[in-house]
Amino acid sequence: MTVPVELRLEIQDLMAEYCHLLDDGDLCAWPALFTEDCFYQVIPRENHDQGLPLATIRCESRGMLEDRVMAVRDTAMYEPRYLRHVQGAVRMLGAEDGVVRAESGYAVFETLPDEHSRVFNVGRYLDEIVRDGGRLRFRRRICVFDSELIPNTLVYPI
Amino acid sequence: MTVPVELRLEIQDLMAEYCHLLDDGDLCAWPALFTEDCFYQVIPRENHDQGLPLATIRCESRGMLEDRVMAVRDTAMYEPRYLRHVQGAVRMLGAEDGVVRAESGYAVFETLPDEHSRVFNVGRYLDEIVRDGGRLRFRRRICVFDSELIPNTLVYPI
Amino acid sequence: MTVPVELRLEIQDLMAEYCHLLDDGDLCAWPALFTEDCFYQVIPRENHDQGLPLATIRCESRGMLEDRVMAVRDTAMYEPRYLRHVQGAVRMLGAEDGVVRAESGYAVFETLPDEHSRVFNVGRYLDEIVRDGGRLRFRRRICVFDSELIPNTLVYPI
Amino acid sequence: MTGSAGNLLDRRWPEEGVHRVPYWAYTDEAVFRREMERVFCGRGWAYVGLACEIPEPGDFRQSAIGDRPVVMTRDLEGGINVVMNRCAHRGVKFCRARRGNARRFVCPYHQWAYDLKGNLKAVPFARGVKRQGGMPEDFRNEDHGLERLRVTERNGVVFATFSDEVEPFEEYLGPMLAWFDRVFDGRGLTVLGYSRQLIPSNWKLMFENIKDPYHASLLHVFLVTFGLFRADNPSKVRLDATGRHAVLVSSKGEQRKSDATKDMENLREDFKLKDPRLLDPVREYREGTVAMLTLWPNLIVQQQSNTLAMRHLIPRSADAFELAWTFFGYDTDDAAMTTRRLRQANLMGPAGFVSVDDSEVMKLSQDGVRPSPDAAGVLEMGGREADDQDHIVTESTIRGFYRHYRDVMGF
Amino acid sequence: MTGSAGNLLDRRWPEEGVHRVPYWAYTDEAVFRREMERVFCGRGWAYVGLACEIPEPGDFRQSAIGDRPVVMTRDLEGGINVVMNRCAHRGVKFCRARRGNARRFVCPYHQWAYDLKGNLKAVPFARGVKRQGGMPEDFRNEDHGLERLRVTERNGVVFATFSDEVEPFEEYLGPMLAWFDRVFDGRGLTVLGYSRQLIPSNWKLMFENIKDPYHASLLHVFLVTFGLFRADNPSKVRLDATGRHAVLVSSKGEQRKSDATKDMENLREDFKLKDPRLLDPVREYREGTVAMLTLWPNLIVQQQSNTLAMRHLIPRSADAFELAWTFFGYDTDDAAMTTRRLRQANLMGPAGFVSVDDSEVMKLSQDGVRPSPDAAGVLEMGGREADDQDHIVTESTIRGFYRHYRDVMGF
Amino acid sequence: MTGSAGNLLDRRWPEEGVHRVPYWAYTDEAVFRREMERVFCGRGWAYVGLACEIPEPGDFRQSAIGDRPVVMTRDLEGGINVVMNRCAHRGVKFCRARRGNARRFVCPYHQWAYDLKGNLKAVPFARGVKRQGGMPEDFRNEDHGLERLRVTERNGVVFATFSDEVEPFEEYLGPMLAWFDRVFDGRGLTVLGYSRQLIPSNWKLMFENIKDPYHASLLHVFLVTFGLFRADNPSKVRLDATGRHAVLVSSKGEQRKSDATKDMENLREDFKLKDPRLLDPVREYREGTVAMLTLWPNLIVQQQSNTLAMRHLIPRSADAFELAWTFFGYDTDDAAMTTRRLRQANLMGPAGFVSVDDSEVMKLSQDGVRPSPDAAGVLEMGGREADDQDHIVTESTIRGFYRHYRDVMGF
Ligand code: FES
Ligand code: FES
Ligand code: FES
Ligand SMILES: [Fe+3]
Ligand SMILES: [Fe+3]
Ligand SMILES: [Fe+3]
Repeated sequence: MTVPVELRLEIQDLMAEYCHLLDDGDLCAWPALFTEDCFYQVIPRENHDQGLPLATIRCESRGMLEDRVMAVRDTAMYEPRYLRHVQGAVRMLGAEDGVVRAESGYAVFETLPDEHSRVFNVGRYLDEIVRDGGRLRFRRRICVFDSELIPNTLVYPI
Repeated sequence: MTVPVELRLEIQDLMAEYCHLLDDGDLCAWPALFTEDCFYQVIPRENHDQGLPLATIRCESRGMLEDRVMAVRDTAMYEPRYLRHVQGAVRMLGAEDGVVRAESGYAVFETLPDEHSRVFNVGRYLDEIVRDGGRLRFRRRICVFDSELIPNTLVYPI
Repeated sequence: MTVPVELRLEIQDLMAEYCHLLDDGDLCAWPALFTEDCFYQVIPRENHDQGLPLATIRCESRGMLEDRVMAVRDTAMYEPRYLRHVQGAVRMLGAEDGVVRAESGYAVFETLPDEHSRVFNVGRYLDEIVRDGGRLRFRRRICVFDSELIPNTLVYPI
Repeated sequence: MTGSAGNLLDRRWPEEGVHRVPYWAYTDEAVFRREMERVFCGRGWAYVGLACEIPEPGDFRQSAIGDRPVVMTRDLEGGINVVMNRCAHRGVKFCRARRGNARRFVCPYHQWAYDLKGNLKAVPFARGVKRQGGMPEDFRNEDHGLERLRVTERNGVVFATFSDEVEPFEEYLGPMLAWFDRVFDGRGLTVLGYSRQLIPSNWKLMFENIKDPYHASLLHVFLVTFGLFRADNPSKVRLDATGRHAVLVSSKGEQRKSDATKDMENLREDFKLKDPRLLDPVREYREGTVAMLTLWPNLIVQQQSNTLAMRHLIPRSADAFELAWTFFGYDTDDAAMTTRRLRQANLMGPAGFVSVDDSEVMKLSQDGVRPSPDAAGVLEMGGREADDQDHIVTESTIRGFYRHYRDVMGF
Repeated sequence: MTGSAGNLLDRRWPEEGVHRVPYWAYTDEAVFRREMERVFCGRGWAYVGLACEIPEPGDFRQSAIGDRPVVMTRDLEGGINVVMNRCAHRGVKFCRARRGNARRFVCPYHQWAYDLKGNLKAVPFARGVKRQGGMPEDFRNEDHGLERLRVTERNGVVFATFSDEVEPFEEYLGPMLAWFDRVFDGRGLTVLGYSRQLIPSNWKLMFENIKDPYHASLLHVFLVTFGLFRADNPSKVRLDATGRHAVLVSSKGEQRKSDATKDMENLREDFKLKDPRLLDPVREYREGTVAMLTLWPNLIVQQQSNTLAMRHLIPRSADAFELAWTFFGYDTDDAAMTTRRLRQANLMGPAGFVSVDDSEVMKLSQDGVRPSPDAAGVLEMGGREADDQDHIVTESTIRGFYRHYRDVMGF
Repeated sequence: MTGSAGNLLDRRWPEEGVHRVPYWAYTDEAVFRREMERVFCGRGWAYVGLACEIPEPGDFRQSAIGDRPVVMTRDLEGGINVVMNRCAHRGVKFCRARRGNARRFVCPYHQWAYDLKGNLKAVPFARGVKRQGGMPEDFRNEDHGLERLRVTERNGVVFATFSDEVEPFEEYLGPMLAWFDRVFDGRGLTVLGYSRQLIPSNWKLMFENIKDPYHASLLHVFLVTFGLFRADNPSKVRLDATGRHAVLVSSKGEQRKSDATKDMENLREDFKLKDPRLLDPVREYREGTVAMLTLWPNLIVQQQSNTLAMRHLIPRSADAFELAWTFFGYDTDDAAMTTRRLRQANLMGPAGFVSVDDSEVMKLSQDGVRPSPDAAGVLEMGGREADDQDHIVTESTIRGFYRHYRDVMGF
């Protein structure tokens, strides 16, 4: 792999920031980790593997990410909850034409009021990362999740 | 971020050592990962977010860490158990005046005799790391945990 | 520790590849991550700690890994399932005579049809890694697992 | 009535009648077990799947009716069959793949082999080995097939029943048939994908929720804000004669305050989409921009703007049910329409801007009723009867549902 | 007695009486359900929270009595109210935030709005929309408020009851009132923080544990080693007339062996703290350095050196209960005292040097009794009566607890 | 019969008899509770462990009989004892370490101390402290020992019983004794290691599985492919007079197709091991290369080629049981034999090439029968009797098991 050390660390920083923004509930800052013309999708492994296009969350631009943030914050009704992302090792798949492709496994834990923390969603990220406006951003992030039987609702992005 | 590569890896080593000492049950070696005047705290997210000072574990010095180790080893009564830490990506928050600040998500799994492993405690570490006596140590480690409803007891440090 | 940065990243790549091959169900590619004369073992912590030799999986060569792959793919009967590995920080234990020794905690999540994802197996890898045929490979990987009460079956390698 | 569920039900419904629902109905496992027998596996046509999911001979797909696993198959003659996923020998849930194609089903345990209709075709070693062992002389394969259900298909949708007595499907639907045919008009269907969630509440709360037009303009700020559903939009509810089926139909209004929205506090006039492609509905049906059809015992047909979905209710216990979504379109859809459906799917499913509200409120309902089995819900909006109404300020269809439920359950 | 919990209890208490406790009392879910009705929601004042948690008008905080969720509110007149967290419409647990401030409660489902006292103030579309639908003419908001409990506050502590018959709180506490007032002396209280654990045992084992002074000098090596509690310290137990409440009082001794410690094998004379700031107690009350007050049905008031905590028992099932800790101090505390309390909190809670022992032993008790419902515990230390005693070598207060328990439960 | 399990069993066995097994027998918790009393803790010798696990005086090891935790100890005279892991005081599961060495057991709660035989030796503060408190005058330690079981050991294997009436072990085994002695021939045993799995099915399915030779040549492609077990190998099944015990014996054949394998579809002639060391069996016993001995109520002795294992069944609920494997060899084994056993262990346990199939099929069985309590399995292979047979095309031994089961359970 020809990804230089510094770039790898910068990618790691991007991913760490992603996890922490979501886990701190800092949803508003989250769309800025994507490019304007990004594609973000959370899709059950079943659909992904069979080539079925339906996704649980489908955003075709940073604007749609922002619309989702607004919907989650201002219109949706749900119990308060904590999420916690723990991401595994990143597998670099290549760097060409300024685009780094990578994949990584993740586990997200959910804690509802008065309940124990539980495994909420596990799967893998399929990423395309580019330099844009002076920093790395996701041009494409597909979350393919194993946890097809979703425990009630998937309120926040994965 | 201006944290050089070597330092980042050294920080990673410190964190890996932390996890492994606790998971191997090597409690006696654990206080040495902290400075003499350290502050270590395990606190429910609820208290932390509301500014309530009460912590589940509160140690104001390495001596208090050692007192806790002695109490756990020599005075406390509990069922044997295994713990397993899996830490997520580290987010570097800054390096100033010889202090590196970082945060990272974690998940701790507990295995009791005759039971399946379970999600025991998830949350994040808020760290201040310094070089002290030739190696990196935690000057401050705050574990803010999501898992406010603790499954029975929190015998070992997180 | 005297493990240079590039080698550490290469080790990380090996481990990431290991996780992803197993999680993608790409079992056939998995034995190639080991040397011909490798030793791979999945062993309950109880046996490991007491010095009892019995392992849940014991492979004394890459051939035995391949035999296990064939058995799992062609002869065994089991419900379809997804596995997901999330590996924690790697602790470098030393590099001598071309052998790097390392250990790392891991959590494996299992998803059965019509069920939620669950913590399946947590433990630690004890590794010996060598350069062999132009790439890094495991000469020895021992998975010592905490999760002694296995949830039904351990079909795939850990 | 078997002994298992029969003895424990000295439960009594509140005297007021169907405008009260006692909370034990949502939490008592004995009630649940009786529901599995009488509601899901009794006199009724239960949803199983779409015919387009098993287009080719040999295609099969797992499904469920109540808590019973079934397999829907396309036999070699092209017919659709539904059989219990339970080997006639010793009960193994033999079919493990969620879907696939096979000539026959072979149970893994002793390889009893069934054809796609469920007939037992082969029992290994039935005549013994080397003249030893084997099945008794009088053992006849014909007596040991899989349990087969009666099956009906209408315009691509497959239903099955354990009952010998239930009327033909068209009759069973009664006046709902036209609403069914509104979406299933004979065009080919295309599955866009699946979504599944486990909702920690009693399954009946899902029916109540969809039959309840009253909540939509109050709970769903997103819907209201974009005028997709409002109390002042032209709307109506219709029931069949028994009350078990119902439909709720409404037409999109505008995104502004009106006289009649004074009670809708959550209306957010200022809310604008940054990427309006998210919500760019095109009218598809003559009447209504939304129609939610609830069919006893286990199906909701959802048409909300351009999202079409089967919502299949699979109860797991008194406290939880699986909601299995099959999103679909028509084979006449162009690429733009398919993309539109996929985008609007952001409103539905476990992460949907609208349906998250419902799933969450169902959990809160279950949490609320659990410790109070002897209390009861009050369903008096729109009166105390269960009749058709030309507005949505009513709980009429819920009352209809419980009228039939009480009949069936003997409460 | 409702039908649900009434029919299954042909359980019989051992003939010996209260010095035996049958193990089915800890494991039978039917017993548990009856406890929810009779013990927690019957004749008794149940702990809800501290008044200082809701200082301002509109402040509210979720809590629970038995398995029932409640909300404690401060109304606009400054009064404290406790209402069930269950919408009067269709049962939704409407209050979702753990605490907050609101003018009124609006149920998310259909936005029925209640004031802070639980009165139903508004039903959206009650009069219909465009003259259609709405509630029946005879529907009166007054009949559909939240279920309200009777409330009492004493010196900053809030109790509530479902009962119309229970005596006033002061009378209810009887001789325990003085012990209550010892800690709650009228000074303002300050919450230092919360801690919560789910203990996998029956809730009664928690009461047994705290009422049991016998174990403290044997199980808790840390306590004994530092002389915080020892069998040879001056100590006593007191009960009220019914036996339901009790207090255990003791005074700190020294960290050395004595004649009377020969049975205390675990004493560790050599144990010294590396950082003695951890344990630097200051005497706060005239009598006793530790006093553990157990109040029927759901509260333990803990005063151990300078850690003060309410321990609120919230049963979840026969097999598990939540223990919700509220650590507090006085508004007269200086910074040094606050720090002292925070440091000493290392002894208490889910990671406490002392209370870990108790939580673990409760799990081991539950594991021990679960498979042996027909066996029974033996409580004969200090005799077979339930009387006041001037030492702690006794299980007297546990016997007192079960005397009352049997009365209430009808065993 | 205690009240707890007595009242709910109006279950009736199918009229056909033991060649039908009703599915409620696998799922009903009331049936399960009766099984714990009658099957596991009734008239029968239950497996506890191997004597070599506690070689020295003071050695102990936790185990279980049914759902009851027990401790197996070696007393100071060298005798083996089995006691309930439940303190006689208030029920604490006092022994926490899985194994260890101790002079006596001290319960953590109040330090009641027992010797290795379970006699109560010391009660702290029994005579009070400073002349206050303590146990009543008439309290006698002799009345408050641990519950002790009758114990028997044969050739290194330890069994225990709660029953006073059960016949001596040798008589209890009847004709199975010779098969038992075949493996346990008096040589010393060496534990190679443990393996534990929680199988999500009823425990009886495990016995059915091992008693069922019919499945082995069909389900286990690995076994068949390598000729370790085939329907056309010389084989037989034997039962004792009651039907509760049985043995299945067979001899290794070759890895090729034969006339009699036409029904064995899964045979893979082409399959070759890349590292043949994995499977290099050496014959150890005169008769049979595999013998699976099932002993009522909780033991399977597995001898498959050179893997020897005790499979200990520990039921957890109607829906799940723990399978605890103890792999062992003989103290006469050389290093090559030990390595051989360790390699062949790849076939067994939770990841075994053979036993994975069984564990998975048991889960599928439980999933299949759960929603159909009123259906029944059909066990007619090899006839409808429960007799010895000289082939393995039979379910005779399963029928034998259920004949005894019905007797014991009163069905
Ligand atoms: S259980 Fe299906 S073939 Fe035997
Ligand atoms: S359930 Fe609360 S308003 Fe309808
Ligand atoms: S419970 Fe064992 S000594 Fe008290
Ligand atoms: Fe809705
Ligand atoms: Fe205590
Ligand atoms: Fe088998």
